[in-house]
Amino acid sequence: MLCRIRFGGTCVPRIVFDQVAKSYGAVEVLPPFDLALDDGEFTVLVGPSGCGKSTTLRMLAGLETLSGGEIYFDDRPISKLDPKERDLAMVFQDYALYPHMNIAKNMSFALRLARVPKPEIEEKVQRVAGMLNIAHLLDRKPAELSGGQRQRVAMGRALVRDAGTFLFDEPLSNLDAKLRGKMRAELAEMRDTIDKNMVYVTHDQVEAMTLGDRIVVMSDGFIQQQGSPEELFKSPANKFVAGFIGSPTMNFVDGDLVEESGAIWVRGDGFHLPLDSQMAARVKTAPDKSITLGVRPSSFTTDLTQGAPIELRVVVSEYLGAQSVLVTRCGGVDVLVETQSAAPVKAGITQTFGVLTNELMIFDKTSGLRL
Amino acid sequence: MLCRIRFGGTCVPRIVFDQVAKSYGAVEVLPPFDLALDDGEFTVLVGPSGCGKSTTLRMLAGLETLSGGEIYFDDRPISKLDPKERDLAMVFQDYALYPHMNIAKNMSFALRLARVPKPEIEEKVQRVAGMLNIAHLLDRKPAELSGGQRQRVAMGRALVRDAGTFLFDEPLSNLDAKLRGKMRAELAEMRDTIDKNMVYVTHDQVEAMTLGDRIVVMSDGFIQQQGSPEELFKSPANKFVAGFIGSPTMNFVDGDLVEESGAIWVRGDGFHLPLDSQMAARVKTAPDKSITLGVRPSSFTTDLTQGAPIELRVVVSEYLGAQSVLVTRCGGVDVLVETQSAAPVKAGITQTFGVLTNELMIFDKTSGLRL
Amino acid sequence: MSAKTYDRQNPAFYALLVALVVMSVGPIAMMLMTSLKLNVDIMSDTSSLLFMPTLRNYETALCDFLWYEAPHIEYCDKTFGRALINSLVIALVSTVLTLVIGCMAAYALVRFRFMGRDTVSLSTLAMRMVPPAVLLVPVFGIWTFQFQIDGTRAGIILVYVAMNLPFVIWILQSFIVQVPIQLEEAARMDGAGPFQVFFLVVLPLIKPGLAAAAIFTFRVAWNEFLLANALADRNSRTVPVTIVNSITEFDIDWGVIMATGMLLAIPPIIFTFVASRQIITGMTAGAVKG
Amino acid sequence: MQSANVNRLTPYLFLAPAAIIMAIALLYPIGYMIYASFLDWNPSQRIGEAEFVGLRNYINLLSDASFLESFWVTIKFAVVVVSLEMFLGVGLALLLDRNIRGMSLLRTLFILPMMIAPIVVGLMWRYMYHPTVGIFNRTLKSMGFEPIPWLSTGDWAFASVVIADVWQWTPFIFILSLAALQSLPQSAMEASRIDGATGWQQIIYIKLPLMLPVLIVTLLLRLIDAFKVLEVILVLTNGGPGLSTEILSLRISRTASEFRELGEAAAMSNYLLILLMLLTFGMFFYNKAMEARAARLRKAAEEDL
Amino acid sequence: NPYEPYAGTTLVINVPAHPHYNAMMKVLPAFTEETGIEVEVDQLQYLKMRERQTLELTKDEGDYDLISYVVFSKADYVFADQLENLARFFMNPKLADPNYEAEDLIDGYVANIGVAGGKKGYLPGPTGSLFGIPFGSETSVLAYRKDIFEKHGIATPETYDQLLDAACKIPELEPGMGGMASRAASGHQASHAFLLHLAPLGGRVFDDAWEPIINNEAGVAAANALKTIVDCGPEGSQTFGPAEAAAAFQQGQAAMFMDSIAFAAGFEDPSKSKVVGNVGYALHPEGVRRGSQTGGFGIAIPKNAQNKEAAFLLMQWLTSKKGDLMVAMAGGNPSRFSTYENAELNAKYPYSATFGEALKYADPDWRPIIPTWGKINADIGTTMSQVLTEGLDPQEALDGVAERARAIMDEAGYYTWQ
Ligand SMILES: Nc1ncnc2c1ncn2[C@@H]1O[C@H](COP(=O)(O)OP(=O)(O)OP(=O)(O)O)[C@@H](O)[C@H]1O
Ligand SMILES: Nc1ncnc2c1ncn2[C@@H]1O[C@H](COP(=O)(O)OP(=O)(O)OP(=O)(O)O)[C@@H](O)[C@H]1O
Ligand SMILES: [Mg+2]
Ligand SMILES: [Mg+2]
Repeated sequence: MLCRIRFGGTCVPRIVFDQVAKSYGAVEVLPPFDLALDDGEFTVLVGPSGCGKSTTLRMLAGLETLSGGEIYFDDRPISKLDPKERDLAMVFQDYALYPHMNIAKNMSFALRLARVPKPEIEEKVQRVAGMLNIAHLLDRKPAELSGGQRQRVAMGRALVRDAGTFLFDEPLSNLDAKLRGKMRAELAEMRDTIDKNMVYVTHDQVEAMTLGDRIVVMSDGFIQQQGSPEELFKSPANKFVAGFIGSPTMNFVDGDLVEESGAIWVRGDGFHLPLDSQMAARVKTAPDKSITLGVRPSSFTTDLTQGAPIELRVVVSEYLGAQSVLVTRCGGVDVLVETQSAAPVKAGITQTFGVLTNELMIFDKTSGLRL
Repeated sequence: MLCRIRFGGTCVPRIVFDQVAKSYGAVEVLPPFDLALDDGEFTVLVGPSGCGKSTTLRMLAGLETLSGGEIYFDDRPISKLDPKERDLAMVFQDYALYPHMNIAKNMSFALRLARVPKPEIEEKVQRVAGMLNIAHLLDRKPAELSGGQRQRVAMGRALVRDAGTFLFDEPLSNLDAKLRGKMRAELAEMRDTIDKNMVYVTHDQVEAMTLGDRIVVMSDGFIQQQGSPEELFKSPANKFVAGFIGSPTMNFVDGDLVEESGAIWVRGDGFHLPLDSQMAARVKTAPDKSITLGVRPSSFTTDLTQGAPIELRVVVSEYLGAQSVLVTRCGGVDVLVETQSAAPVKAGITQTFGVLTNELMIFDKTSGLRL
Repeated sequence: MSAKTYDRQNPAFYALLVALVVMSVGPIAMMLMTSLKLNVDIMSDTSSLLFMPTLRNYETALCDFLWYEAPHIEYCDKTFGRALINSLVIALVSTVLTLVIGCMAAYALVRFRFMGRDTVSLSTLAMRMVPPAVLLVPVFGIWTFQFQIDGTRAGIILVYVAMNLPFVIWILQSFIVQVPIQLEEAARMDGAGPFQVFFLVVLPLIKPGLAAAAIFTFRVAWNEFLLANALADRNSRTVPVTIVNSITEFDIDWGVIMATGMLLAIPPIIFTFVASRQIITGMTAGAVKG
Repeated sequence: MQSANVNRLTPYLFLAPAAIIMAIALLYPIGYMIYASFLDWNPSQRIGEAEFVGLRNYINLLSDASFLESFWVTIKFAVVVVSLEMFLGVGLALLLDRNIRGMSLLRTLFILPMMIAPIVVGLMWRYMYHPTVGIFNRTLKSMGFEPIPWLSTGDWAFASVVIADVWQWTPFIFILSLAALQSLPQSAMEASRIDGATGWQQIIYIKLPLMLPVLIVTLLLRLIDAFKVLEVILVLTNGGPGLSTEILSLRISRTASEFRELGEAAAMSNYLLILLMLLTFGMFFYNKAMEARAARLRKAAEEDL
Repeated sequence: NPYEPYAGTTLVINVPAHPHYNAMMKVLPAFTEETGIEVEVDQLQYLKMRERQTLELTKDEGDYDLISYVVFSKADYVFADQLENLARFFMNPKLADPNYEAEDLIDGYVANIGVAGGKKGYLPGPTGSLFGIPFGSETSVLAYRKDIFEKHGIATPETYDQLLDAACKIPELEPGMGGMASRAASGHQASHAFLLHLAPLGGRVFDDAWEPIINNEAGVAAANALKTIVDCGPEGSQTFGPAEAAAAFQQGQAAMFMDSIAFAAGFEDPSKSKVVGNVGYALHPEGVRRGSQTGGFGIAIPKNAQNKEAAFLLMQWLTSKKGDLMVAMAGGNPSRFSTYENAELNAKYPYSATFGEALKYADPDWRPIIPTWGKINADIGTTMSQVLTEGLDPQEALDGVAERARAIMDEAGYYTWQ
């Protein structure tokens, strides 16, 4: 096999999607798209439910035929190759465990097929099972496990393998926070220590942000933006990405750009905020003065010494432990505000918050593109 | 049917588990436990994967026989009743969609069985499908949906119903943040507007904290604590609950209580922190001076004017958008520290943080109970 | 769902397939050919491929339905048409009954734990082991003297249903086991009673098994001879009985027998064709996660 | 409380129609048949007129060389035929378990042999086995080989009967295996492809084990039916030459109709029944024992933890 | 008019699928026209017919008014008291036709098919009485290829020696052609073929005291004769049933065929036969005596019949001189001497005279018609098949048969009085 980079006998190819498309009969799920995943990179696919993440992964795995285009592993077209020739390990969104094998057998199946020596199999399974806290379940059949345990088995089945590319389809969705944290750390370690391709589908902000070298944001089959986590958070290409990345989600309020006393302000129903000079420079050329303003909930502060003041009526206060999220009203729209629980805010009152104006984002109202 | 409270024809019973237990053959999954869910209450079951949440729910639903004890609906034993006589709607963790029916049929199955008039069915299905963003999929079979779409159908199947008790088993685990937020809001509205029993299994902090009137924390089949979200966060009964609630998870470090210069201090490997007076009073009577200290990641601050100083070596810095989580070393243990991304901290350096000592928690080392 | 995609196969596969088809269908092709020959050609040892095809044998078999007078037919058995209708009624009714009843019993045996379950299950199987030859006389006696349904279609249907039930019960059991139990649970939560669960959820999902069982049941009911011969009277006689009874040992009329055999095979072939379309993949796809 | 009763009655409600029908139309005659095995009964008599002879029929049979011979032939026949059919039928199903054009036509083609009336099948094979005009010998001769005495020596006759039976009944296994195959969870199949299983490995490790419940039942049913094969052999060889193809069911049927000894025929079929029951019980309890063993092992493993 | 009271009655009769009864069917309309009695025919393959009758006759009210039965059913039906004694009807002046001429019926047939209760129970004698009338009776004749015999100058075999001689000479003279096509398939067919030779060669299955003597010299001779015939017969003869044997002859694969006269029609049918016109018919050759087989069918009135009188009228009509001739002209097998002598018939079927002659030697006792016969017959059949295919020694084989037959007879009580 053509292979530019090798690690311990496996090949870690550069994966390129070239005008790949997918339709189910008349339903076009993925219009033709390009995507390049560098070798050894940890790529995270995020996007709303039903946007085509699993389909992309399954096409990469060879489980779904392409309706158009071609996938290349190091410039070699692979769409005719069988999954097993692509040297992949995969965690299925719906687990796809072998119902007739116990957990140990499920996890070791690929190794046994590859004729890995018994003791080695044994050792790997034990290690991974230990890592996933399922070592005590190795003799059970999948039907005798809880949902989260099944998901861990699905994960384990991939992790015991030594493939060149790992595909994870929402592998942690049914795990509790603690375990998920642990798994995330393990994956991060894997990412950093062994050089493999990993493609990871998730809808979890934290996972995407912490694990991804590169994040691909998809929506309705289209790739909206790709880049490093920080890029996406700090400079989202459009309103969709801005709204999708970050939790709680960014607030969008319509407003107008007005020039007042030399500075540029955004004025809308119930607010009137100055833009900082950098931003002001950028929006100066905007053709349309009527824009959408994006404010992250974390851009608000109760410390009025910071930021521009804004008056909001607090409707609900959701207690989340260290933070609280306030649902407030600004003019006619709901605005989420994140505050430290240490400085509690009561629901029902109107209070003035500070807005960190350097964190504001301005979007074109029609195209949604960030200005 | 005996029924204390009625809403629109359905009965919303008070549910009492009395010494209910469950074993699968020789495997004891749930040792006998008691639990009372007040009528009209929104109860959230949380706990690590495999702790018995689904089993509890399934026993309540009548899908699993009890190995002991009895469940009462308004003092009426129901363990002999068929599921359909218990007037429940349920979202299954593994969806359990009818593969041979399209989505509309799946959602309307219960209503059709109940001989609800056609137009009413139509209307309900449309409404719920709209709410779940699956209105365009009504003609598809489950096999033609994405994972998250299936989960929404499972959810929809319960929501169209007008049952007295709703059981949700991790109903949002496969949805993206935005949708989950929306669904959470819908559920919160349901909770507040219509008076139904809701029992909700989740592993998601945010869901548990935002939705639950009462949260039941389980571990290994035992109920560790139950109470309002705030109670659990502020006064966890033991180390397990403290570690489980809150994200990122609480840090635990072993230390000793020492009395110095009139105050009580906790000293351990690499730290030396004073307790505030309230806490000091409580731990005074502790039989064992060797304890475990709990510090939430959010209890650290970079603002050294607040809290007691502590020196930590930053190992990894995880960027999460507005916040960053730092993995630091304190003596031999990892300690998570949450900071505002606005004040970035580089990995690899050693830095002094402040600890908000009023948020510290002290646990008995052997029993794990909070002092 | 317009253009179905098909997997590409390698040529060896097709070669093998052709060989297998020849093996499987070859004898039937022989039969067809024979049915188109005159007896004098059938038994001659000259080449079997060169002959004048003739429809004479079919005319003989179907003399009842001919709108013209075939010159070679001296005597016409007027009962073929009636027998055909009997066969169709008996085979269809007994297939449907057997499937429904058997399926219900299989479901009970799989999904419910109750006293004597294994016993019931095993004794069901035991009943299938008895050769019809020994049952013939008792069945005839009971049907005639006790139930007084000898000579009726109902009587034959009854015995076919009973005879096929063990088979259907056992085979469907193994298919029902594979239906994800979660679906039944979901239906119960949705307020379905046991019968609704069964008919609305389980039954549609075991279509492949049902189809296979149906094909076999139909086949038995269609071709059965021994009991039909004993129980049927002239009016309720089925086609196989009619055929067998037209075979004399003086002169096996190969052509006519093969022609009748071909005709006899048509209904079950149609049935198979229809039923085997129900044997489709992925009945339970997308149902549960796990 | 009424509902609880309904609950407990449900399985019986489901079973009732089948139970009633089988009881009156199968069990009852079988009861007669078992009773008949203690009688000296000829079919011209009504059962009440027959003479009670106790175990005589059973004892006589034990010393009846022909019966013992055909018992042996039966077992040989059943084992050979069923193994061949299982092998071919399952193989064929695996071969055809793919997504190709004209599948349902192909399937129907392969099921065809089962659909031809047995008597016609028998005649057709007899014609094909015909020493001079049969297609086999004719082909052999035209290719310059010695003709084969298909039906006229014991061993060949046995082989011929086996071939005809395999031809006719492989579709039975085929169709049930196919149905089983198509009911398998597709996701497990996908997983195995990712895990690197070749086609064969997929068959051996995934498909066959998952089909096993159906296969076992199919095997059992086919085995039972193989013990009951009658028409084709009757037409082909009538048990000959000698007793080389006289399987028990043929002998039973001849005893009942030709020898007119219903009692003895019943006793014979009871022997057959006993044999089959032993087989079934054997399989059943072996299964149970394996399950129990697995459970025990698991328990032991759990206790170790 | 004797038929008057029964006009309008519908009779249901059960007959075998057999050329004779096909012929009968053609004349039934004449009966209906003459008498006003309708007839419905239920035709079954003859073994199935026997099975069906066995069951049918146990009913209280049977479906059939008149049945045709195979010879060897006689013992069973009579023993089970299921047939009407015909004396009842012949005594009734309103029913019995004074011109019936019973003495014209071929006596061998009447003895073989119709009478029971006399000597040995299944043959006539001072205690015997009539239960059925032969209708569709057959005997064995030798059919041979005139052309082949002429070509090689072989004389028509008169004796068994000549027969066997000819049988083995022909394959040498005519390569690819067998001597004689014979039944030989395991079971009933092999037994039938063996018994075909047993009687002329002087053998019997039992002596008068029911002791098996099948294994005496005559028996061995018969077995050897059969073996010779099969060995010299056409290829694959070991498995022939009557149909294949006849087909072999029809196709010119054998030069001789010795079996029932019922096959003759087929040899003369060009749609089936390639030897039309070349077949000669001769008497069953003589061994130590002449003894052709008797067989075929009789008709009788079941005890549980619904219309016995009308059934008798039909029976009488069919077996009357007129009826017999009509059926014969339609292709049936006559049961009356006068019919065989009928010029018209001989003109249509030239072989009729030979057949009539053969009938004179018909041996009613060529096999016992007793209830245990089925089992013994099957045993003979399997054993003979072993002789033919597996090289079992005839003497040894027949000794075994005799021993087992004795046991069967013993169990059935035949030696109770010894
Ligand atoms: N059939 C069974 N036999 C033995 N143990 C079982 C069986 N089913 C479930 N268990 C065990 O019971 C425990 C509780 O399972 P349950 O499904 O209730 O967990 P859960 O709390 O819902 O977990 P998750 O969050 O992973 O869904 C698990 O440890 C599981 O392994
Ligand atoms: N067989 C099919 N026929 C038609 N449409 C399909 C089929 N399978 C999937 N789809 C559609 O394709 C789209 C993409 O599905 P995919 O499974 O890739 O989504 P996803 O991004 O993985 O979503 P999720 O987060 O919910 O798992 C969905 O809208 C789905 O409805
Ligand atoms: Mg997906
Ligand atoms: Mg669960």
